[in-house]
Amino acid sequence: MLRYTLTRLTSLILSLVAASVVIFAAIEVLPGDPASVMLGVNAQEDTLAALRTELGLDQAPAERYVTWVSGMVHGDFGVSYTYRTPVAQMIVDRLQVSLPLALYALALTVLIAFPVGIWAASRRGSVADVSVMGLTQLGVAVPNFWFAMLMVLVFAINLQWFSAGGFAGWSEGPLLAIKSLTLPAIALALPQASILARVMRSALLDTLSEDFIRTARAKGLTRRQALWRHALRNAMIPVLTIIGMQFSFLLAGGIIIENVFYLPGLGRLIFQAISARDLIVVESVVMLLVFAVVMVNFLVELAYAFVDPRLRVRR
Amino acid sequence: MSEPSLSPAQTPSTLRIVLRSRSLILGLVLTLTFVAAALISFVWVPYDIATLDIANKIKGPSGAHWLGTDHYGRDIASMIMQGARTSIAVAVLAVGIGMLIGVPLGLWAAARRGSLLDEVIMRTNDLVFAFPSLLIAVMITSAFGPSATNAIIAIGIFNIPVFARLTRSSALSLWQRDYILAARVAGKGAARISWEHILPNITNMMIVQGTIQFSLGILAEAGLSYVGLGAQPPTPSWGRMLADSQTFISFAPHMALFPGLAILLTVLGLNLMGDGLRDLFDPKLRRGRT
Amino acid sequence: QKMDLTLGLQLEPPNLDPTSSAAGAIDQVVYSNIFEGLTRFGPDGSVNPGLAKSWDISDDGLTYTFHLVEGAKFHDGTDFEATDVKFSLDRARADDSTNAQKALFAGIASVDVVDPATVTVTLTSPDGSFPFKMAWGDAVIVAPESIDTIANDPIGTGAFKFSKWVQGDSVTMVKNPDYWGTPAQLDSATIKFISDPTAAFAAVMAGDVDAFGAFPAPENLPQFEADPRFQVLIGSTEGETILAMNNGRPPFDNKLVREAVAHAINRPEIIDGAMFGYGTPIGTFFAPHNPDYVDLTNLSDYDPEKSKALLEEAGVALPLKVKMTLPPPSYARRGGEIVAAELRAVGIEPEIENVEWSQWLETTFKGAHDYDLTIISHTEPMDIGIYANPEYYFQYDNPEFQNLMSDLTRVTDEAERSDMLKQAQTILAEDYVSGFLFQLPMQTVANAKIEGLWVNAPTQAADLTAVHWVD
Amino acid sequence: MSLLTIENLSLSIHGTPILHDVSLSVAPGQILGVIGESGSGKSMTAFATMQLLPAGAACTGRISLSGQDVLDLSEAQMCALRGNAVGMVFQEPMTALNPLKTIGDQVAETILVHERISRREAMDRARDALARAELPEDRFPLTRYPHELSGGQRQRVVIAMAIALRPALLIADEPTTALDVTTQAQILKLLTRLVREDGMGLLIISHDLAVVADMADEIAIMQRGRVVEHGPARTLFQTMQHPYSRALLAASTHAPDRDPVINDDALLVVQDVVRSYTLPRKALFGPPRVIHAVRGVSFQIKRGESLGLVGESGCGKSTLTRAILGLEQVQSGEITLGGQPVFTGHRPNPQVRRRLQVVFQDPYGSFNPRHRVGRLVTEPFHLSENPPQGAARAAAIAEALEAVGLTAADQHKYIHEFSGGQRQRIAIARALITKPDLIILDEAVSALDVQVRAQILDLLADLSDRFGLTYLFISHDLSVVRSITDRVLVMQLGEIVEQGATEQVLDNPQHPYTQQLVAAAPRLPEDV
Ligand SMILES: Nc1ncnc2c1ncn2[C@@H]1O[C@H](COP(=O)(O)OP(=O)(O)OP(=O)(O)O)[C@@H](O)[C@H]1O
Ligand SMILES: Nc1ncnc2c1ncn2[C@@H]1O[C@H](COP(=O)(O)OP(=O)(O)OP(=O)(O)O)[C@@H](O)[C@H]1O
Ligand SMILES: [Mg+2]
Ligand SMILES: [Mg+2]
Repeated sequence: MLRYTLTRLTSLILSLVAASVVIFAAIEVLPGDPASVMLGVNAQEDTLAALRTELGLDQAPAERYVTWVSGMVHGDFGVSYTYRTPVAQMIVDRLQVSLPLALYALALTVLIAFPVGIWAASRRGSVADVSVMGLTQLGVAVPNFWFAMLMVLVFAINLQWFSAGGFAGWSEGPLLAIKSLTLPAIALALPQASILARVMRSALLDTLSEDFIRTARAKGLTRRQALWRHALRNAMIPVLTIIGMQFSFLLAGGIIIENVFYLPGLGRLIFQAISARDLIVVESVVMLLVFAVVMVNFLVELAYAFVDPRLRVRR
Repeated sequence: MSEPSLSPAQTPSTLRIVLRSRSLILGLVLTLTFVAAALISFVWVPYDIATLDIANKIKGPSGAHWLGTDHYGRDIASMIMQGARTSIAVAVLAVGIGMLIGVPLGLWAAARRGSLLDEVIMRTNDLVFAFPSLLIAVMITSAFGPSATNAIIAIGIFNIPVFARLTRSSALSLWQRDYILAARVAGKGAARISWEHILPNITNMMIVQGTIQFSLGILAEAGLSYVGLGAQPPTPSWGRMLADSQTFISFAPHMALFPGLAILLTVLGLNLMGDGLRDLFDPKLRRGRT
Repeated sequence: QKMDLTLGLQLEPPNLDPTSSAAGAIDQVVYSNIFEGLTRFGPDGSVNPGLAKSWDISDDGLTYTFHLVEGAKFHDGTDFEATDVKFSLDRARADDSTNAQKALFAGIASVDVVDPATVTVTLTSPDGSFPFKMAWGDAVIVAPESIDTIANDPIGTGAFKFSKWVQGDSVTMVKNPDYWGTPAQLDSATIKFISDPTAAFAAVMAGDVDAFGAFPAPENLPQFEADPRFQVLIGSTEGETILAMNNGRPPFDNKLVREAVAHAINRPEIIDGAMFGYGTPIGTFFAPHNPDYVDLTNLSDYDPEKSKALLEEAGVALPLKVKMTLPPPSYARRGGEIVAAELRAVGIEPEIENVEWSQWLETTFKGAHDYDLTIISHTEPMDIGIYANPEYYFQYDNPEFQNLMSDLTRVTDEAERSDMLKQAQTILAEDYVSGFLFQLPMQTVANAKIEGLWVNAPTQAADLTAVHWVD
Repeated sequence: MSLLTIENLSLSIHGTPILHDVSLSVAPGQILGVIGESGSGKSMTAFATMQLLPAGAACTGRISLSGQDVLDLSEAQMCALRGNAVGMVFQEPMTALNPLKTIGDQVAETILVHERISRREAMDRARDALARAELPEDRFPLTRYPHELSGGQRQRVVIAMAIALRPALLIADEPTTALDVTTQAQILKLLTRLVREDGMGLLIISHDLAVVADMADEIAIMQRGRVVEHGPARTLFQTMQHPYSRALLAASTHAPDRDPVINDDALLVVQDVVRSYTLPRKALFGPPRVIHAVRGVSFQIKRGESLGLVGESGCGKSTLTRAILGLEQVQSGEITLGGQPVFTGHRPNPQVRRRLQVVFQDPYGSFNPRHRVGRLVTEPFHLSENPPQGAARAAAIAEALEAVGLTAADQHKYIHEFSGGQRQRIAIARALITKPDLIILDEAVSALDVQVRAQILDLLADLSDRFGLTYLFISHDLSVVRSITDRVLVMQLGEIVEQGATEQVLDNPQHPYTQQLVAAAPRLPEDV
């Protein structure tokens, strides 16, 4: 188990290094000068030069890359060009919205998908199965921002059950914060839950047709017992893979939903940062997201080993 | 080792299987409807959408305008027809990029399984996967200017690893087959075997995956256009129609409803078709055929 | 009685230091509320005393003596004194200053502290508009004690004290109990940033914000007007919205082509389609509410036939392919689509390119001025002088106009000034330098029980000092 | 009193009749062997007894288990019966166990499902059951996972599960088909022992007459859903009436007539061949793992000879084949065909390879399903310098197809239109088309039913007589090797441990491994 973890960890670090190079190079080619964005239309050339020096933009790219990476390793993500605050602090602030939102949406996804998927698989071919799977087809096909728009129209503007968006901050009490994340989380979760429910169902059906299920039935287990005790855990590998991918998607994919609900999350931060050419923020946030994706994959792989003894290295 | 003793009469014909699969039919009907709408729009649309008719703006559905008009007085039905063109073109090209690059890479990696090349291809793929796709699409399009072409490239890049991975894994299992060994005994090289034996046997799977990526492409294009990074005006696009309609939703919901439904139904159609095709190609359901 | 208010604004400031960044969003939050200058703009655009309760001008017009208010304190408790004025002005005009409007201070020769309540400013040449310049948000008075943290913890002398900033969401300020002047009527005010127009609409409708300044979606205003819960305030800004043409390169170096464009434009249709009827048509680069404004719209009335004839006369090949670069604001994006359709009707084929602000600045406004057409609103007050700069992105180089403008700074006689301004307006209109579209309106949506909001926007500010609730 | 009585059982799935009037019975302590070709309905009979039929199945008739009529029982009652009164063992040990649970848990589950006892007690009893199935705890702790066991050991776990509650009846559906002969013999012995010890009834299913001939008391032979022959094992072979049973018996013991002409010159010479595989490291800095698949093998095949190669799974037979075919380079040693090396430099030698052909085991996997037969059989022409074109090509195809008993018209069909036996003929046709000197047959008949196998063996014998072909015949089935080869090599762990004339080696094995192999091979009674 330790070896397995170490091997995975090494490849994780390699991916991160490769990713940092790619990100830095990609950002380098972004046209636009952060200094002129900050100073606006009437700025004079010497003012711009002064600001560029202040921001360290006059150094060579390689130099800036090294500064950036070594800073990050020490937890220093630099200072935002436009906000003039430490990027790390900004990320921490934004994560207080994006992370709970992603987790909330993921929890909803799992809470919807597992029962639905299991229920449909256990009633394969029945009217219930067909209609639930039809609904999930719709769920997969609906563009989440459109769904979000419709929800705002109904629940915020017409019914006024929820606020139309915004995030008051956790200091106003967790209940209020959770309430303001509810509509966005639903908008994010619905398509994901549909996908996961379908994966759950087909993974379960696959395992239900395996030989060992027949063995279990021959032991005297009922259909239901065989499903819960034998099929479910075996179906977890594809399901875990999808959950891992979904979490990364939810963390970064909130970008549009955060705009619809004007939530101050990472997605919106990066959007603003791109348009303001706040390169250091873009770099760091993308790096962070890549880090999150890689970490989640790492955890998912550890989870595989947890689920599946075959992946643990033989003693 | 059971022998499929199906006589020709018992072997269900492709057509009958297609007809039996409800999801395939529904999917085909929906998809073809939108493809047809896109094609017809080349020769005819109810109203010319290049000329604005501000005086008639934001009218609900009526006899003259079946789906109403938008904030410039353009006919929404015509916009949806021409928007289908954009969506389909972007998705087709993006999937095309993914397939044209991804499939050969996957075949190559599989043929040189375990080699450095295989490792490099697969690691690069993992790296692309590690990037949040929408975000990178946003970066690419805002870096190089928003346009349909850049949207195609941005979506296409993320299709490459999808196809490369799928190709590699299915090709790897095919490489274990005896008929590949037979071809090697016959002296055929890896490239030739990939072309002659592997590629034809993974086309079904590629078609299914292509359908799914196609629908994802349409959603991605809508998302990008929604944030203003897809096709540029005056080229109509469903995503931008939704973005434009946003502020009108409270008093002219038809402006948001119809383009949203267009996306929903097209994606639904493609997904149903993908599912149907998967069933059609599934050897478990159809013995005697691959 | 409610004592707090949530105001929605579209743009979040990148930081809260109005003296070193161009972003108008900074002024919107802090101007007058937190920071004050020697003078200040009134709601009607007039220049009123601020931290200087009065000033004297020497006869040669070169020396201004400002008499400062007494008892004013910064929010950190330090006193406001003449040294702070000297510090602020010297800082803004220093060589390494990053002040975005450095030109405002270019005429200053020296700043001298006479006593704690008196400052003299010596100019290099007479400038009648110096008090006007000192009213800008970029010229507010800051204190040396708090300058290092100003970007995130602004310390000013205003009626509100900065309280907290939830980045990406809102800025909160509370009443300054020690304010030297008329105290604020609210106990606290929160400014929430909602960039998306739909979200803005939803937020107002759902009551998440009590008022929204410069409401971005004019199409929603009728709904608010029809709803007794809300009031809609329509005012005007200093923003002349124009279709800028690149006079420096073909085809728009040809006046006939520019004239053709001018006649192809249907202003009422643009105002209706892009602004849903809000906005005043303009025929030249001047604010219609200004007493010196001349209505020259008839010079460029909508006449597509004439437009076609002019294009033929100009001898350009049709369809004439040009590039139209559009920055993010919806007046530009929507106006652009309509203008493009109108131009297409006369044979000009604009290819639309939507760009971010940064790109617009980079490619259109600066450097190579690589653009043919663009739509933009110039919101600085009294800025007709930009046409005198041949380097400006219009690439308009007319010595006659340039002389007129340089003469203008020397003339102090009001009637003569007025004549010269009218003459300048006419030159621009007759040269068809730009397509002149409309004056950008100021639309504020608010709860019907709120009073004291600014109707017009003579500068970018959301001055909340007089805002209060009524029953 | 009979333990299991099946009377006039008929079964249809979605309206397609599968079983017709099947009647069988098993008494306590009795072993009933059910034999039949693939698809004859053996498994369906077993599943009907357990009521574990696929969806859409409908039964008529009577199945009485310990006096209860199974067809009348509710699903809940059936659950109480399964695993308790009747246990079942399946064919595929590799997949019959849940990979995620320890073997102890899986065995204990049988007990826990039926009895209200603590987990500890259940574990104790699982330990006993595993010990009875010859998996003592000191060597096979209960905490092992299935992937940590070999196929034979897994099959023991499945048996332990089935007998944990000492059921009155055990059903074993081809329990040894996936196993090596030696392992097969052990499992069969174990089952026999358990039946004798507990007085349990056993219904054992197999497609191989010889497998059950030894152990069964009664034998039933099934064909197309019917029991065509039924009787005591001791006398059945003499008294068989039904033509199908007689044909089956004949095919099982069939030895083709051969008349080989063996020249003296060595066609293929394999000299000290070594081939090992380096597996990827498990850990980043761990040592690379090496598998020595073939370690120093030398032998010769004379022209016209048929040489057998036998050995257990994984002993290196296929690896050797690949080396001979020039598909992989060997680490050391040399392989020459007619004096020329198969590998020159680092590339296979096309001149040599053209003279070699191969037929694989799986008739379903050896053809690209997308090509027509004509294209499939001409694939070996790829190596020819001037392959026949047009009419010559058509003639070559026709000749090859006709040589294996098909018609020229078959070249326009797709492979899925052929049965397994026909496919194997096509595979042989493909091997013949270039008129090679040597054909390697890697388990070429192992996947076929006995009757088809007999036909193919006849065909091979006939072809070698007609064309003077040389065969390298790889098989794990000693009876087949005996019938078709002149000489045999016995391979163990990558080495040739014994070689000699086939009769001599198989009748009088010298090496202990060969002896073990011969002893384990199932045999029909001498007197048939
Ligand atoms: N799920 C199913 N649906 C329809 N037909 C089936 C199904 N399973 C088996 N059959 C058919 O039932 C018949 C008998 O199958 P069965 O599995 O009993 O054969 P068998 O004698 O056990 O063969 P084998 O030796 O290959 O295991 C075959 O013709 C098979 O095609
Ligand atoms: N490509 C490979 N990489 C690593 N190990 C291999 C490879 N091919 C074969 N081996 C190993 O070499 C040994 C011999 O394998 P081989 O396939 O030759 O056995 P075999 O005698 O043909 O067995 P079977 O009867 O099951 O076909 C086995 O332990 C196998 O795991
Ligand atoms: Mg069977
Ligand atoms: Mg083998």
